[in-house]
Formats: sequence, structure tokens, C-alpha cells
Amino acid sequence: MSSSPSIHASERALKRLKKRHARERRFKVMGLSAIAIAVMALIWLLYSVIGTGYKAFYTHSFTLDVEMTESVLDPTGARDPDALRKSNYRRIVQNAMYERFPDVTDRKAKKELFDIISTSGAPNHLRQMAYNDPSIIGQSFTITVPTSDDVDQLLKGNIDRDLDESRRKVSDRQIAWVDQLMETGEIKSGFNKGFFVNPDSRDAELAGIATAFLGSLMTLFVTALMAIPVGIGAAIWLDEFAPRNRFVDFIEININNLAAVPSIIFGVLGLAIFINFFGLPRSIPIVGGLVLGLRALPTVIIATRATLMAVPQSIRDGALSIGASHVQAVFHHKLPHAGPGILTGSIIAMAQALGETAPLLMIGMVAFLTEVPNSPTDPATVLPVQIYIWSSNAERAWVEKTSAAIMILLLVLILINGFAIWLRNRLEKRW
Amino acid sequence: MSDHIVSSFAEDMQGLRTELFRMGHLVVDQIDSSVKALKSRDDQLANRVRLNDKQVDAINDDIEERVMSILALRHPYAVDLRETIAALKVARELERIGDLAKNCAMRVGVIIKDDKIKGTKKVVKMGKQVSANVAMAMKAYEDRDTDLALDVWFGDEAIDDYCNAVFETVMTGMMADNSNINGCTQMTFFAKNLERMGDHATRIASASHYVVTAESIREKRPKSDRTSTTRYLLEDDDEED
Amino acid sequence: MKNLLLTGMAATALIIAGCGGGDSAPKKSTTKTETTKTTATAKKAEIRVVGSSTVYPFSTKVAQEFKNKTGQNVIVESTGSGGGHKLFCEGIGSTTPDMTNSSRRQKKSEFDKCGANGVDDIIEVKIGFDGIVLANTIDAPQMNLTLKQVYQAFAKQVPMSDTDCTMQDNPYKTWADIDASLPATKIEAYGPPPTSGTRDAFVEIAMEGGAKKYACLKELRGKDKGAFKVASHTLREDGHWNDAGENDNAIVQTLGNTPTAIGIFGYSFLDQNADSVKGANVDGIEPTFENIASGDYGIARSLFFYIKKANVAANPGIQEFALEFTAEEASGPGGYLEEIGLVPLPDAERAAYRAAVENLTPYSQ
Amino acid sequence: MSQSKIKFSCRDVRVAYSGKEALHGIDIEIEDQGVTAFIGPSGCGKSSFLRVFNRMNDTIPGCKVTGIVKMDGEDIYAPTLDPVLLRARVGMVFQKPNPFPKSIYDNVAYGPRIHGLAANKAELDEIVESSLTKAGLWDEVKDRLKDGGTGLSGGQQQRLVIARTIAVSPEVILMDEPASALDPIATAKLEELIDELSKKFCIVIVTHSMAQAARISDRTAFFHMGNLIEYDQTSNIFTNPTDSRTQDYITGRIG
Repeated sequence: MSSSPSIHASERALKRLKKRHARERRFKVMGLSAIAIAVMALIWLLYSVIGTGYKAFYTHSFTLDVEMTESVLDPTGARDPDALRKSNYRRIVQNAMYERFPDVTDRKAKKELFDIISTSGAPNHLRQMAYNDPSIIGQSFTITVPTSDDVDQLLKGNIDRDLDESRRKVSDRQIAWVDQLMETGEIKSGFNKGFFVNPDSRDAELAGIATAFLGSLMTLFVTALMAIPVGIGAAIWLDEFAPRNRFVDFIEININNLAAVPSIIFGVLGLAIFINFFGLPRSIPIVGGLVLGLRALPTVIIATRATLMAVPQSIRDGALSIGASHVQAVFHHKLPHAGPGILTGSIIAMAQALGETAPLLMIGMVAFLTEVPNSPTDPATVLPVQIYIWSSNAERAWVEKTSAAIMILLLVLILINGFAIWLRNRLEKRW
Repeated sequence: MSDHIVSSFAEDMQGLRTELFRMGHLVVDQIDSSVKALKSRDDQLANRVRLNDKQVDAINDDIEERVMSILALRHPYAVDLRETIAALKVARELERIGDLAKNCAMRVGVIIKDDKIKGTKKVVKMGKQVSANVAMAMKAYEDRDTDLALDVWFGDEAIDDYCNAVFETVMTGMMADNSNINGCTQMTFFAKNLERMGDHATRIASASHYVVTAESIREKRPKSDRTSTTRYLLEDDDEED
Repeated sequence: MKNLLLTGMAATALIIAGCGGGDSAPKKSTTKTETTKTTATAKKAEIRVVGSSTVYPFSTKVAQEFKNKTGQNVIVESTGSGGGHKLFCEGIGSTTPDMTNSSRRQKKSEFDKCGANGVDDIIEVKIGFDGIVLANTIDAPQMNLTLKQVYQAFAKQVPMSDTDCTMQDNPYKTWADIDASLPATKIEAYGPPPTSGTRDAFVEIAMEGGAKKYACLKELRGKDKGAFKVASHTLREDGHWNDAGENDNAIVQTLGNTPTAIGIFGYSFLDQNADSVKGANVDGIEPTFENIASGDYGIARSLFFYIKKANVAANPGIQEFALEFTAEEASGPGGYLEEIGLVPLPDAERAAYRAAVENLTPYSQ
Repeated sequence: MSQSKIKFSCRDVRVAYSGKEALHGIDIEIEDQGVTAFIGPSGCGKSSFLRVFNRMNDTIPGCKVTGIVKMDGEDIYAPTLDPVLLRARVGMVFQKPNPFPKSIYDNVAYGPRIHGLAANKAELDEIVESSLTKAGLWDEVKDRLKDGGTGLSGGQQQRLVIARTIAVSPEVILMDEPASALDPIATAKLEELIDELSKKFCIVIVTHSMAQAARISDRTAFFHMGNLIEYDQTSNIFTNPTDSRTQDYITGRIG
């Protein structure tokens, strides 16, 4: 080395160096702020969803003594279950409430009093009991039923007690009664089991995600059954066996395009094929699953091809060189090697399908259903659609229900993605 | 011949060649000087020849080192391999010639003490022939000239003839006058040394032939030196054919 | 060797297991709040209802009650009024909807299409009213508007004057520009998008109503219905009117953030959010339940459903469902539909439609 | 090329990729005994030519082989010949060790399994052990046969690949620069193994290392720009090649 100062130590060089470092710092700051924005957005989302949604996991219930007055329910004494179904259980509940507060005589006050309890849930509860066991007519017993959604909202602090009475859904009288009932323990808060096991309902206090959750699972099952084997098969064929010609190139381009097509198009497609052409019923998970399967197919094919192409050619060559046939080389070596990647891609495609709403609107999965589906051929809806429906309901209580359903959906997505990661790590660790 | 892709390899080979040629020139000089010292009875020149031999040895050591390094670092193949090995061989032959020249020079001191010793003229003539042969062998090596190499190979016969002639002359002189036996003996050794230098020259020629053709000269070498086998029992050295 | 296939199967099995487990869980656990009991009843044919998203909440409420009382399943789909009529008119039989909801009367073209597809006998049922309100946030001053002012505020083009029907681009920037008694704040409205039934009703009732207050436009209506429609139905696009999403809750939330803005949505959302928004008086009438029911409040529309008579024979539950819908307990005054915002019909009209359902009397356009 | 039997004989073999000819008519006879090395600069076609012998070129899209290649007098490009069977007879070892991502045992057992060479587990065990022994790997791995093959060192992996190849009992082993990814010690071991294997198998090896070709091969073929330039005893090629292009290549000159 010469004794004169190196060109890398000259003034200009140092200046340049400083500039380069500054640029690097700027880039780091930019990257960091991008991450920060993303993280903040995520935190905001989680905060707003969880902040409102957690309240849906507990609810208030009313313990009430009722008398199954025979003269009201079954004046003929026939005890016919079908007739008993149509009896006026509302009256029974109303009577029970008036009995609880004998001082209330005013008609308007009586209505307000009845509105404390779930006006649909409580009579229906009695209806079910009578239908299952007509012998309880004429007896007295204690039932625990949900309070009305407005009372629940009041007790959760979502309704401002300080507002003018005309501007809130709960009257001053109702507040007084509810406070009294809280003190006596007749109204209690507890875990909202109904949210998980009930089907959808028009009444917020009764609505649950069971239909949508099972619908989602069944739909996803059908989707997986269709998209994964077909997608993997198609990808293998394209990657390994397809002749190199324009027709195959055309197919490949279209598969890539298909992945970018707005999902509603798949809904239109599904409507045309499965419902109008094949005559399958609307609103059923099979059709939903098939439509989402079409939606997921390009994603699965692309993910599978990407992982297949990432498998070193040497593995295939090794198999061929000891006399494995082409199919053996692919199925014994390439596919297991690409397995974790394919699995991850497929699961992520499934997770995407789980979050789809638009295509399902077209095939009638935006339906109000009062029953949980027992099979993929029963009408059902799915979680995102349920969220969509609930979010447009007017009553205040739906806000937290919507958020809670979003929480469940997010949780399922996290579980699915977590499962994908776990599976990948586990499979990759083997060698 | 095109250059090596690795230019430093080519440089190494060239350096080896240059050193070898330098050694060749030096050795030819040594022969000439020792003969000249005899002819002009110059003891000082003889002394210089003796001293210069160290230089020859030094060049030989250098060449050995270069060959070693080329073998170790360059892994020469084919013509490069042959040339490297030949360089080692040629240097060895030159070194031997140098030793013999020095040996001759040492005998000059004894010979010039006595004026009556016969054969000087013949030895000088012989010396010139030997020197020319060595130079020719080196030229054949330098130019990769297989014909010239063969000329050297067959030219050795003349040297053997010279040697026989010197022996006869000196013997006759010794028989006539035995007072200068010592000097005469030295003279025969001088001639014998020159004859052996000639042999070494043929080996150099053979080596240069090998470089080009990958084969040593196979022809039976003409041999007319009878001094060692027929008449006199002189101490033999490591001559092998 | 067959790692992947095995894992794939395992994953599939897991999903199945998840399905099965979830499937049976709600059946086993009879909860206190459970509304259904599938095990006891033999499965009856499902009733399929499609149509308006405005009627959807009421229809679903009735479906729920009906399910409780009869065990029969009603599937209600929210497809919008137009989508509902389209599906409804595709034909008869169990693969087509049995009923469609509509936030407007069936159009002639729709009726004709039904007829062309063999859907001949249709029973029309009007179930009640729905008010459309113009509301602003609770902290802002109370708005008192006339229909004419509503028209002036939101029409793309307005006549030069009462008598000169040369149309000019809407010149009003603030409410005070329209009338000095109104606040001097920017005219800014968030309303339903063109795909919404609420938008149709708003345009037809409020905008047309306002336009008619111009004498010359009223004249035009008599002469050239198309030109009048263009003049009255076109909303301004200069930033004073904003199409919000279909979701009325979003409009309510927007109002909270922009105190000067007016929101246009269904009455039930005003009712539910009385703590944060208040309705503007239109032509001096407050948007209250009573005023809408009495017909005093100007911007209210009728809600309908239509029954496909051909399907009733195969599935008598359809008629029973319609009867439940028209029962006093449901759509009458004090019925459970009123609780969620339906404004009941006058008594006579109610009885007439109830009779139509009982006798399955088809209507004609 | 004297008394030994001819294993492969090639007449005017041409290899083209998508119409572009990479080998321009090769005539050569590969002897059954000993090791034949292919040397030559990159892109000279030596690897392409090696792949002719087990029809691995078939697996490359757009690759076309013409000419006559006979193995023991039988045309291996005859339409009746199944390349799958040919590859069982002519094994191949690649530049980069490519053991399957399976256990050591399964790596070796794979070939015998797909070809049905073992009637039962005991026979299979025996094949695995003898193959690993022949590949000089048995002592190193006998205690961890269930471990992954990719967990071995590079040299061990390459020997595992050789074990995998010889487990199918091939007649010929083709090696495409098998030591290029290995360190000198692993290379030395591999060369020793090749020497050992050459007693039982016909071995054809492509190598970039002239020293390696010189060390392990009995005959060397020099390829240049898609032509076979010179094919002779290895000792001749490395001391006195006849063609100046060979000379230039092996002495490291611009050719």
C-alpha cells in the first residue's frame, strides 16, 4: 500500500460515503414506518373489533317464575303437541312479569315491563318445553331466559343512562326495574353460550353463529375436496406431463388470469353452472363449496406449480436414473418434496375461500336460516355472510354481535394459517 | 505455439528456458576457457574456470527449484510435462559438463609446468569439437530441432576418435620420456574429460528430441572410444550407456 | 413415500371431524335459549323467500316465529327487490322461490315476465310502510325542510324559477342559499346508492314530490313523463350528494363525524339511534312512528310480498307463513314487526290483504 | 483398445436441443472393462453425450438424439426398448449429490423396491447392506440407517447415491462430474471407490479435472465443440496427445 492517502479516504469519498449511509438510514426509516403503519392498522382493527366484540361473549339472563296456565295454553285439554305449539306463550310470560311487579297497572308501563325480557326468546322457550312434554301444562316452575337486547345493552353500558329518556331505547321505569332485578339477582350476567350454539335470529339476544360456522366448515370441506385434488392434479400435469405448445401456454395464462378475476364472477359462474344448468338448490354448502372451489382452484394450481418448480430437478433426475418411471419420479419424489409447500398453499387458498362473501351472494347463501345444517345439502350460510347480514341490522346490539362474529372468523383464519405453518414446519423438519 | 491461458504459467516456463540457455552458454564458455587455458598455458584463466563452476552449480540449483515449483503448482501435462522433465535432465547434464570443465582446468596447472608434454594441439582441437557439440545440443533444445539433435548424437563419434588419437600421442610421449608421466597422465585425463562432456552433449540432444517427440533417441549411439576398455585401466566413472 | 397424500387425507379427515363434531353439538345440548328442536319434528318442505333487503328484517322475524310455531323452515334471502322478482318469475315448482319481498310494487314488466314463465296466479300482499328520514347528528340544529327544499338541495339541475323551466345546474351551495331561514352550512348529504331500494323510494317520493312544487315541472309531468323523470330523479354529482354504502349503519356513523351532514336512511335506523341522530321535519311533520303510520309524514313507502299460488298446493306451509305474516300479532298495531320498525297499514287495508291471503286471490296489474 | 469387450458402440451420434446441434456425429466404442473418462471444455457436449447412454436426454424437452447407440450389440434407441429398463441397467451419478429426502435405508432400497428385486424384507436388507458396503459407506452409516440421507456430508451423500445406483445391479455406471462438489479428501475416497467399482462395473465418467481423469481412468476421450477429438489410453492423452487441440486443452492453452 502506498503511503499517500487512499482514494477511499479522500474528502469526496467520505462525502459520498456519508450520503450512502444517509440513504440507507432513510430507507430503514421508511421501511420501519411502513411496518409501523401496518402494525398500527392491525392493532386498530383488533382494538375496534375486540373492544366492541368481547361484550357479545357474555349476556344477561332473567330468572322468572312462570305458571303454565292451562286455560291460556290448552283450553280444550287435548294436549295436542302441534296445537300446543301455536298457543299463546307470550301471555304466560306477560302474566309472569306482571305477577313479579304487581304494582304495574298502566298499559304502557306493562308493555315496557314485558320488554325487559326477550319477547321472542322467553315464550319460545316455554313453547319448546310444552311441545316436548305437554304434561307440564298447569304446573309452575322457574325459567331462565335472556333479557331483551336493549336491557342487555343498558347493563353493558352501551346505552347512556344520562341521556334524555326520549332519546334512548330504555325508559326510566325500565332502568329502575332492571336495577332492582340486578340487586335481587334475578338478572345475572353470564357466558353467552347461545352465541355459539344458536342459529341466526332476528332478535339480537337470541342470535348465534352456529349455522354460519357449520355452514363455513361444510362449505370449506366441499371446497377442499374439489380444489385441492383437482388443483394439485392440474398443476402436476401442467408441470410434468403437458406438451409444450400454444394450447398449454394459453391454458397457463388463463389460469393466472383466473386467479385475479373478481370473486363475484365465480358467483355468476356458479349460478349459471350449478344452479341454472345442473339444477342444484340455492343456499346449500355443496354449491357454495363448488363455487369457492372454482375460486380457489387457480390459487391452488399456482401455489402447487410454484412449489413443484422449486423442487430441484436433481431429485427427479435421481429417480429417473435408477429406472423410476416418470409418474413414479413425480409421485414418489417430487410431490413429497413439494408437499409442505403445496399444503401451505392449499390451506391459504382455503383460508381465502373462508373469507369470501361476494360469490356466495349470487348463489343464495345470504339467507336467513333458523336451523343449523346437518349436511352439506341443507341450506346454510357462512361466517362472512353472517357478518355482512348482521352489520346492516338496525338494532344497537348487533354491533357487538358483528364484531364478535368477526373475532370468530379471525380466530378460525389464524387457526387455519397456524395449522398450515405447524404442518409445514413439522413436515420440513423430518429431513 | 499458443500461450497458456494462465500467463504466469507461460512466464514460468519461459523463465525455466532462459535459465537453461544461460547455463548452456556458461558451460560452453567454461569448456572453451579451460581449453584456452591449456593452449595458452594460462594458469590464471584456469583458475577462473575453477571459480566459475560455482556459478554453474548455482544455476543448476535454481533450475531444480523452478522445476519443482512448476510441477507442484502447475501440474504440467503433455509437452509442458516433457519440457519440464527435460529441463531437469539437461541442467543435470550441463552441471556434469561444468564439473568436468572445472576438472580439466585443475589439471592445466600441472600440465603447463612441463613444456614437453605432447598432444596439446590435439586436445585443443578436440576441446573445440566438444564445445561445439554442447553448443549444438543446446541449440537443438532451444529450437526444438530434432535433426540437429540427431547430428549431435552422431557427431559424438568424431570426439571419440579425437580422444583415441590424444591417448596414442600422449602414450607414445610417455614411453619415450618417463620424466613427465605426471603431466602426461593429466593430459589423458583432460582428454578423457572432454570425451565425457561429449557423451553428456548427446544426452542433452536426446532430451531435446524427447521434448518434441515424447521419445528419446532410440538409435544405437556410435561408440569408438576404446580408451577405457581396451588398452588401459583407468579409473572409470559413472558412464552408462 | 405417500407422505403428501396421507397428510392431505389427515387434513381432510380433520375437517370432517370438525364438521361432524360441530354438527352434533347443538343437537345434544338443549340450551335454555334454544329456539329450534329438529329431532322431534319430521322435516317439512322448506319455504323459500327472496327479495327486498328492506323487507328482509320483517320477513326473517316472521320466519323465526313461524319456525317456532310450526317447525317449518323458511329460508329468506336478501336479493334486493329487482333480484327477487327476477328469481320469483323464473318459473313454478320447488326449485323456484315461493315468495318474494319487495319494497315497491311489482312492475308491469316483471308481472309480464312472470306470466310468460307460467307464473300466472300471484297474490300481492302489502304489509306496511317504511319511512325514509333525513337526519343529522343530535348536536346540530333541528332541520325543518319542505319537499321543495329537498329537491332544491339534491337535484342535479333545477328550474330557473317557478314558471321558467329552463334547467340550470344546481346553484345552491349552502342551505341558506335555498332559504334564509335555513343554516348557512354546506349542503352535504350521505344517502343510499342507486342499487338500493331506499334510494328508489327517496327519489320517487321526495324528489318527485319536491319537483312537482315547481308549477312548470308539474306541467311537464303531464306532457312528458320522461323529461320530468330526468329532471326529478337525477341527483347532483358536484360533491353535495354522496353515495354511501348499502349499509345504513355506516351512514349513521358518518353523521356523528360530520355535524353538518344530512343522512338519508330508513326510519328504523333513526328509531334505533335516537341517542345520536335526529330526523329532519319534512313539510313541518316530524318523522315519528305515529306520523308515518297516519300518512302525515311525506316520505314513506309501502312494503309488499308476493306469493306464487302454484307452489302453495305442493307446500301448504306457504299460505300458513303468509297468514302468520299478515296476522295481527305480527303486522298489526303492537305486533312484533312493529317492534322492529314496521309501520302497520290502516285497519281496512290490513283486513283486505289478510282476506286475499286466506282466499289466495290473485291480483292483476 | 485391445482384447477387452466392447460395451457401447456409437455410430454418428448427434444430439440436438430444440434443433440446435450440440454433438456433431460421434463415433466411439466404450470398453466393458475399466474406466472411460470424458474430458473437454464446458459446453463441449461431453455431459450430453454421457446422457445418451441411459437416455436421460429423453427427459429434457426438445432434446433429440440421432445415430446408432448399441449396448452389447443391442440398439438402445430402438422403439421397442423401454428406457425405464435401460436406466436400471445403466445407472447414473450426478454432479451434485442428490439423495432423496428420505432415510438412508429408503434411498438405497428405493430402486430394488420399484424394480421388485427383493422378495422380502430380509432380501431387501441384504441388498441395502451390500450396496452400502460396496459404496464404502456401510461402516459409517450402519447405525443410522433411519436417518435422513440429506444429513450426510457431501462425500457421504455422493457415495450414498452410488450405493443407490448399484443397489439396482446395473451393468454400467455413468458419472457426471461426481466429485465437482466435494473436498479433496472426499474426492480421494470417491476416486478410490471408483477404482474399486471399475472391477465390477463398466464406468464412464465426465470430469472437469484433468488430474482426476488422469488418476482414475484407463481411457480418455477428449471432446471439443461437439466433436470427439481424441480417444486413447489415458497415459497417452496426458503425455503425448496427437491432436494439437487436445494438447492445448490439457496443457491449458488457448485453443
